[in-house]
Amino acid sequence: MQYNQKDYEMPHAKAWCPGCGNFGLFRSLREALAELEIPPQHLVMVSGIGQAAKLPQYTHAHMFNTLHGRALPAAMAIKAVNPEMTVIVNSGDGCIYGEGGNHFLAQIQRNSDIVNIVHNNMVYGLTKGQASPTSLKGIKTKVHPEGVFNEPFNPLAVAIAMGATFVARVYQGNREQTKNVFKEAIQHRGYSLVDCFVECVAMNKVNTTEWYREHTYKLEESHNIHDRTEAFKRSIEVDPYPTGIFYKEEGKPVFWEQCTAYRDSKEPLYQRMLDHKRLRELIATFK
Amino acid sequence: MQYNQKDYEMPHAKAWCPGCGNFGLFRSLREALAELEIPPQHLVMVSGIGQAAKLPQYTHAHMFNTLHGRALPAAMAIKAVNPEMTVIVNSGDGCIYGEGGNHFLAQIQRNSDIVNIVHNNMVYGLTKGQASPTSLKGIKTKVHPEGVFNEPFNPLAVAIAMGATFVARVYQGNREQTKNVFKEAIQHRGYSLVDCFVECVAMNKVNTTEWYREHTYKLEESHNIHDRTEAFKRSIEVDPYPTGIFYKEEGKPVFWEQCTAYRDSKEPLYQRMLDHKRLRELIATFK
Amino acid sequence: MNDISLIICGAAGQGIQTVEQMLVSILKMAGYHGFSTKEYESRVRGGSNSTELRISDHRVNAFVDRIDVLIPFDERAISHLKNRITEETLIIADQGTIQNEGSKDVIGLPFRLKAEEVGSRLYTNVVAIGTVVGLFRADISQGEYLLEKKFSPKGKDIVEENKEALRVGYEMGKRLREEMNLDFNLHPTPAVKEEMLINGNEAIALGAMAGGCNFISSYPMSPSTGVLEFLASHARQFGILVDQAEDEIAAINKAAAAWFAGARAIVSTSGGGFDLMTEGLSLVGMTETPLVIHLAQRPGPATGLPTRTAQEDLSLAIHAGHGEFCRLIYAPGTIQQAFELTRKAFNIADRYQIPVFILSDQYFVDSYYNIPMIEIDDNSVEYSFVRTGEGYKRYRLTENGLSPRGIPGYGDGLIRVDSDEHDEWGHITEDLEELRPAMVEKRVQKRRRLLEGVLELPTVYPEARENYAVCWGSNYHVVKEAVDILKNPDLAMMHFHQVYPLHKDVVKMVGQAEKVMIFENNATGQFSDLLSLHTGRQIPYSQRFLSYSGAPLSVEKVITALQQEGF
Amino acid sequence: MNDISLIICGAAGQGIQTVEQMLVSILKMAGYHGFSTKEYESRVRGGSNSTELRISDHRVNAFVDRIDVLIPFDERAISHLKNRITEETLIIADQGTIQNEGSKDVIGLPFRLKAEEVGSRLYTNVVAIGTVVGLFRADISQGEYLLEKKFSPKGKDIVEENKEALRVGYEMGKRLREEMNLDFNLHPTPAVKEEMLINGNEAIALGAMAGGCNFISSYPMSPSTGVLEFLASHARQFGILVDQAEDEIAAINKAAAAWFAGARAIVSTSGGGFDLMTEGLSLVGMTETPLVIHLAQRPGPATGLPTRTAQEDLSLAIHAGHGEFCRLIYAPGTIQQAFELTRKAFNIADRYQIPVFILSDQYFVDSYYNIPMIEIDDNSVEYSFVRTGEGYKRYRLTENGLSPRGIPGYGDGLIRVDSDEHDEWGHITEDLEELRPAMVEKRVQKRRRLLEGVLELPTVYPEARENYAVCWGSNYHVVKEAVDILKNPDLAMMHFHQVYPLHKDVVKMVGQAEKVMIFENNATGQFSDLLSLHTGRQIPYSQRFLSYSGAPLSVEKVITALQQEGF
Ligand SMILES: Cc1ncc(C[n+]2csc(CCOP(=O)(O)OP(=O)(O)O)c2C)c(N)n1
Ligand SMILES: Cc1ncc(C[n+]2csc(CCOP(=O)(O)OP(=O)(O)O)c2C)c(N)n1
Ligand code: SF4
Ligand code: SF4
Ligand SMILES: [Mg+2]
Ligand SMILES: [Mg+2]
Repeated sequence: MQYNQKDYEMPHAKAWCPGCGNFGLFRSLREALAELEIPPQHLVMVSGIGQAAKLPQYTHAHMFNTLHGRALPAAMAIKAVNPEMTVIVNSGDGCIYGEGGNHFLAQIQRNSDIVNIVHNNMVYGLTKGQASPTSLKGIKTKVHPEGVFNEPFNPLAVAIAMGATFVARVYQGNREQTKNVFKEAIQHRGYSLVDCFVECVAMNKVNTTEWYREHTYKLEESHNIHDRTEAFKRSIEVDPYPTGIFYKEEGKPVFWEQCTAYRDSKEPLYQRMLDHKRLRELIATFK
Repeated sequence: MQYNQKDYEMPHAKAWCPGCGNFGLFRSLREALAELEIPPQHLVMVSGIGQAAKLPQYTHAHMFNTLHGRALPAAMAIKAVNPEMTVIVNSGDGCIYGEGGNHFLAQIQRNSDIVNIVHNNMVYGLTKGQASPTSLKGIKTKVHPEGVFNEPFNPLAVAIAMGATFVARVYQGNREQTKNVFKEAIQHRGYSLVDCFVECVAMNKVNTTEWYREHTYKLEESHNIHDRTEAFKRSIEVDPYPTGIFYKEEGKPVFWEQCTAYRDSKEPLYQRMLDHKRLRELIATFK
Repeated sequence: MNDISLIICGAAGQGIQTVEQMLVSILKMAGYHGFSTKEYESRVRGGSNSTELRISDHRVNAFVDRIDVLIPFDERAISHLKNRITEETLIIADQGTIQNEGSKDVIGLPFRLKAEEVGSRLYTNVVAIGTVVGLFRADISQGEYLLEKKFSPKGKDIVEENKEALRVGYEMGKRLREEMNLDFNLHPTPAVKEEMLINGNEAIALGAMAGGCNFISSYPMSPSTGVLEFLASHARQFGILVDQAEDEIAAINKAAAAWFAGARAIVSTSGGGFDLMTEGLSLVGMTETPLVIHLAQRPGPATGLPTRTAQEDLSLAIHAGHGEFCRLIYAPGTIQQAFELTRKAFNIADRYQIPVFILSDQYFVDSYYNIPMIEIDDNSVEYSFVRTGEGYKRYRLTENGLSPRGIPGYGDGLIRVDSDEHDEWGHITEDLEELRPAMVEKRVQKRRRLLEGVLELPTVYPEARENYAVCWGSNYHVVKEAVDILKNPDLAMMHFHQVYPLHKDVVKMVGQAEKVMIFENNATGQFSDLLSLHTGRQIPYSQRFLSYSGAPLSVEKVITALQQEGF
Repeated sequence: MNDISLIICGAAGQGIQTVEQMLVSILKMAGYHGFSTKEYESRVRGGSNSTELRISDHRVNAFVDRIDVLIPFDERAISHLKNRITEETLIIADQGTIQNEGSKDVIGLPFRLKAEEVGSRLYTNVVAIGTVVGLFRADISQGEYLLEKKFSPKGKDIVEENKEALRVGYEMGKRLREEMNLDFNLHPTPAVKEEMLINGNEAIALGAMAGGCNFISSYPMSPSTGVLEFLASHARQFGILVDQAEDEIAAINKAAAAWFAGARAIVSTSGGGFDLMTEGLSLVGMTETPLVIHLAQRPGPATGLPTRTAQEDLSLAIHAGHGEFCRLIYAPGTIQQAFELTRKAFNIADRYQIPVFILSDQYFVDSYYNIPMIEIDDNSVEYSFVRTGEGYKRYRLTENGLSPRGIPGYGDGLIRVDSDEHDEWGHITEDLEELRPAMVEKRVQKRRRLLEGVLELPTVYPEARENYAVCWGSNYHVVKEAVDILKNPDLAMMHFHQVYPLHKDVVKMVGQAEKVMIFENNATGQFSDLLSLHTGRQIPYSQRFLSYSGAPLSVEKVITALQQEGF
């Protein structure tokens, strides 16, 4: 079946500010989905809480809008229980790298076969402008009137250090690159991290469209996406920030297929019924 | 004043198993403390919960034995509130990298001036042998009867990726190296991570003394501890695992000194009294 | 009319908050009593938000459904408020923004046109502010002063144009008042000018400072973030250590450790964030570490309605954290209580080595009104820690159950604190026969033995009577105003600002009442249950007025409920 | 004596557990009713741990203080149990290990010597096992069979030496019995051999499997880990997806999402871990996602006594999670109940789309006894999800308040689930006037409207009488045995296996009682409060027997308490 990006859009009005970078990101994602012809009935959109996390609300697909920070464990479980689904997590930098930091680490260790698009606007948008883990040093907020001084979180470097199998960064304003990286991420088997720079026009007056244009550049074609140390080196480059796919490892087994539950059957769990005979046999061993 | 390692030991019997690697680690730590002549009254030992986390119980010093996974936030606050104290965190691999993973990330971002010794026995000791984040693939446990398949957590690589300022690994059986690295960590200003291989003789039958001896070697003298990419490269080396100081960055400001509260005074908070006059002035602005 | 309810409604991002802040300030300086409260959606731009301003010649501090004057900033405002707009509502809108403008219902005034004439459409809001000031014939000079303060960094011209816009609006307002013959007969009270204008969040934060608070670690979460931001903005002058924590778990563990190390710490959070803190709360209980917790309620479960109001987390606050230990919960009903109880919370937490809660809600923290200037005396902070000597035992078993609390580095003692069950030195123990029961009793009996002197009685207003409209926390003024209006000689309000544990005399007070009706913003009657359990007087569902829409309870709803039940 | 309490006590690592497991199994296969329960320290080696074995010719399933026979593995065992050792206690120790051996109190037998003679000191425990079997003149063949099963991987010689050690011990035991003229007059019941021997953990895990459980995500925590490990060990045969989660927060969020995606999930945890799950619980409440939670209690607060027992988290389980929603809490009192209620929990969770708790404790999960074989029928799992069509609304407002639940991929509908307040489609809403109240009522009223048919009455034993010894959860057998022993014609037990919400007829049952006395393992009387609130009958502290030492309540303590209060 042929799909159009509109097939993935809900009719509801979006609660984002005019000019918000999330619009562009969403558009690229819909295009990627359409080009990959993923039926909405096979697509589960998962998110935490934040402005970014509203995206599944607007996506015509299954949706599990969880708690702030908790999108990844939910997504992992959904994929593990129902592996026929394409599972995509959209949430903010605060949600995934802040509140949800421990799950970020755990998902990489598991290599869950899910896509994780992080709307990195370097700020807490929904709660009105506090610093996020990726906020740059010196930025002033109401909680940091003298400026942020924590070392900014570097998601790419951490993911590469943890052994992630697909690590990319894009800026949503580069629509073609964004769409293509999303497509590759969806097609990749394993945990795919796409850190996506987006503007928060309302709360972040530093990292604007101009800023992103000026402070990013595309990784050269020649960049070897299979060299982990090289990928690490590129990931710690700042200002300008490279975009594109930094690292990719194919063929590493994914979480669900390694689970004992799939040793003898590949059926989603809801299609299986309890084997009462076996259970009676097990009970009998307690004699 | 001269100190002996015994000055840091409480009279209580230790609840560790005979042969447990924690004994050797503890001994090296006491020696390091004695050589640095740190008065017990200026030493705060912090831990979470686990076998490793019992260490502060046995240390003659101030102690805050917190919850499983929560040693780091506690330690950060103690140092920030009372910067005259030397603050050392001893806890297990499960405690720091598992339950406490998000705090591990956050402490590195803050560069809190604390020492973090992780007793890495690659297992959950106290709860009797489940896999920890650092457990090697293939190890069988009651929860993983077919073997662990998660990618082992690589604390050094993650710390280096996050911009940590002191990153080291030791094996407790190398007593001299262990003591010396502990000393350097304590003297380092900033967050010092020392991942310390220890045996769990009761629960981990794979990573034994022999295993550690065979699967570790010391980083060459020539290793450049100031080259981050090089440090990363060495940190992802496995089998044999290098030991020693991987990376060090001097001069980076530490958390407490960057806090606004210390802009005009360096006194510990408990020594300061509320300025009532100022508060009245502030209240007056609400008129 | 000497009590006007004026509502400004528009989309997020249209500057409603600036209008609110300037108007309440101008009207206060004109000698009018004022109250304002806002309701808003969980978004940064768009949608429909509104602010209710009450302007009166006597104190008014409660939300009413009634709208006397409505200033809609867009078409949607009308449908957003349709259930509250009546025949009597005067609607004043910028010409051209509202469809049925021109009908007798909506008066169009050229806000934007005039703004453009003055220099830019950016002044539209200022024209509107001027109009309201003109409607009340209030003194305009405070407005000019505020504009000057706000815009002087942008240059003299901007300041002047703003002032001009204000004046233009003022004239329009005055003219309208005359044309329509509006009877806004407010008599200014000069003393009001000497009062302070403050909201719940600010009162809590100031109270914390007066209680010696010098540490806050919290994670942003509506509606609790204001306390974090307020303390952060005064961190330098008051030496407050501020950490925006990586999550709520870290926040409470940092705060607990901060007390251990000698600070006076608070955490500020809301339901979901508080859930994550509950293991840390249990740690505080076990280690007998002081702590102050600001729990600002919003409707749940889960993400619920993040920017709305509720009183759904009382039972949670009482029972959160595994195991058993003592805690104290304040739920301030007035701004003064918010200040005073938060201050006290620090001293009690320190003295009794327990967690003390300030249980507020979105309606409470976001509401402003004028109160007489808060005064603090030089003993507002009571420090309870001791200098330790050698042989110090952190958990010494004493007569009164309190063990003097030391600080690392202050004296020669070693401060040893353990989350496991422990002996007097803080060393882990498995002695089930003596130590465990003794330590359990030490922790649990603080409630019975120690808090007795600290527990407070509810406020009875205007005096003890036969029947009671009972409420707690933020419903104070709503119920009080209803009681005032009803003027029923048998009816009084009973308001609980200290909701847990309850004072023993409450048994008698409630027991003796002829009829009671409890007002709460939740669906199960959490306080009703608590009161039933404590007093032995079962309060059936018919005597519980439960509101759980996410909107604040209104004076009108309380009146109707009381009348229907024959009060 | 036809009911013997035998205790084995030694350090962790000395193999007490192997002795326990072999002995109960051998004695059961000899036709004796058995019970065993252990108490242990939070360490892997050393310290003092003990196992109580009761061997009887009738069913005995409760902890008693009395020690008839003590087998101390080291000197410390004696002081560890000093308060329970009496004149009557027969102490049998390995020769040379206990100081005051030789005195009439301690009988030394050459366990180790004999073991060495047989081949190695490693057989010492087997000699001791044999001795006990000999003491009871039980059939030794089951012991031989077990040794064979256990050691055959190590070779024939080892098996034979073990068997020889067992026989040597057996002879010593028999001889001792004759020499001392012990009257252990147990009449074996052949039917016992056909029964199963099972502990609380296993019963819960098997119950989960019978309820169709095919997903568990949990983080290790004593005493709850057994369920995780049991399910993991049968993951392959039963297609159970097992994830040892990174923390408890992840565990519950994974389990909730697993139900969403079509699994039947459980989490198993204890107090501190459960605290961390409470925000996820609230998510489950909001999204109306089914969930089964095994909460195994241990003494708190904080780390407390990690390996001990308590009933301190009932109030927490009732009130945990911010906001308001419906839940159901089972607290099994017997092994049979543990199995059956856990099975049922899955079906009820699925049907009513609510969280269902199994509230156990360390004493319960670690206690073994024999019960008739559990039977399951082919309808043990009731699946309640539906195939969806286009236009499917996850939160359709229906007559009975339940919205049919779909699964992604099963049918054409889209399953849209939101933690924010939502409309029927699951889309976020800020409609405070209609949708919010409707959705709140939908969630809260499940308790009133739906659970009515599901709620169960407490067990009254032996029959309705004037006075009641009331208990809940793991105290079933302890109180029952006390009632049996007291033989007071006015006294019965009332045991609650379903503690929340309470059945409406409980009001009458408790109201009509002449006297009640409640037994709980906590310091505040959490269930007493619950019962007071529910029934309107205030249960004063004098009628609450509260035990909070961390040790299980004993039959003797219950008897003494009842006698003292004149029951
Ligand atoms: C447990 C919890 N803590 C805090 C919040 C409040 N909260 C909601 S969204 C958010 C931050 C959003 O930032 P980010 O994830 O970067 O998303 P953005 O809005 O910037 O897209 C916070 C702190 C919450 N909902 N739950
Ligand atoms: C919130 C919480 N979850 C789980 C536990 C149980 N627990 C105690 S120690 C421990 C693991 C210990 O492993 P590690 O940190 O590696 O320390 P080790 O014992 O190996 O030294 C666990 C899971 C707990 N105490 N609290
Ligand atoms: S606040 Fe920022 S992130 Fe949120 S919608 Fe507006 S621009 Fe986008
Ligand atoms: S279980 Fe392992 S970590 Fe714990 S004390 Fe024994 S050897 Fe050490
Ligand atoms: Mg963001
Ligand atoms: Mg470990």
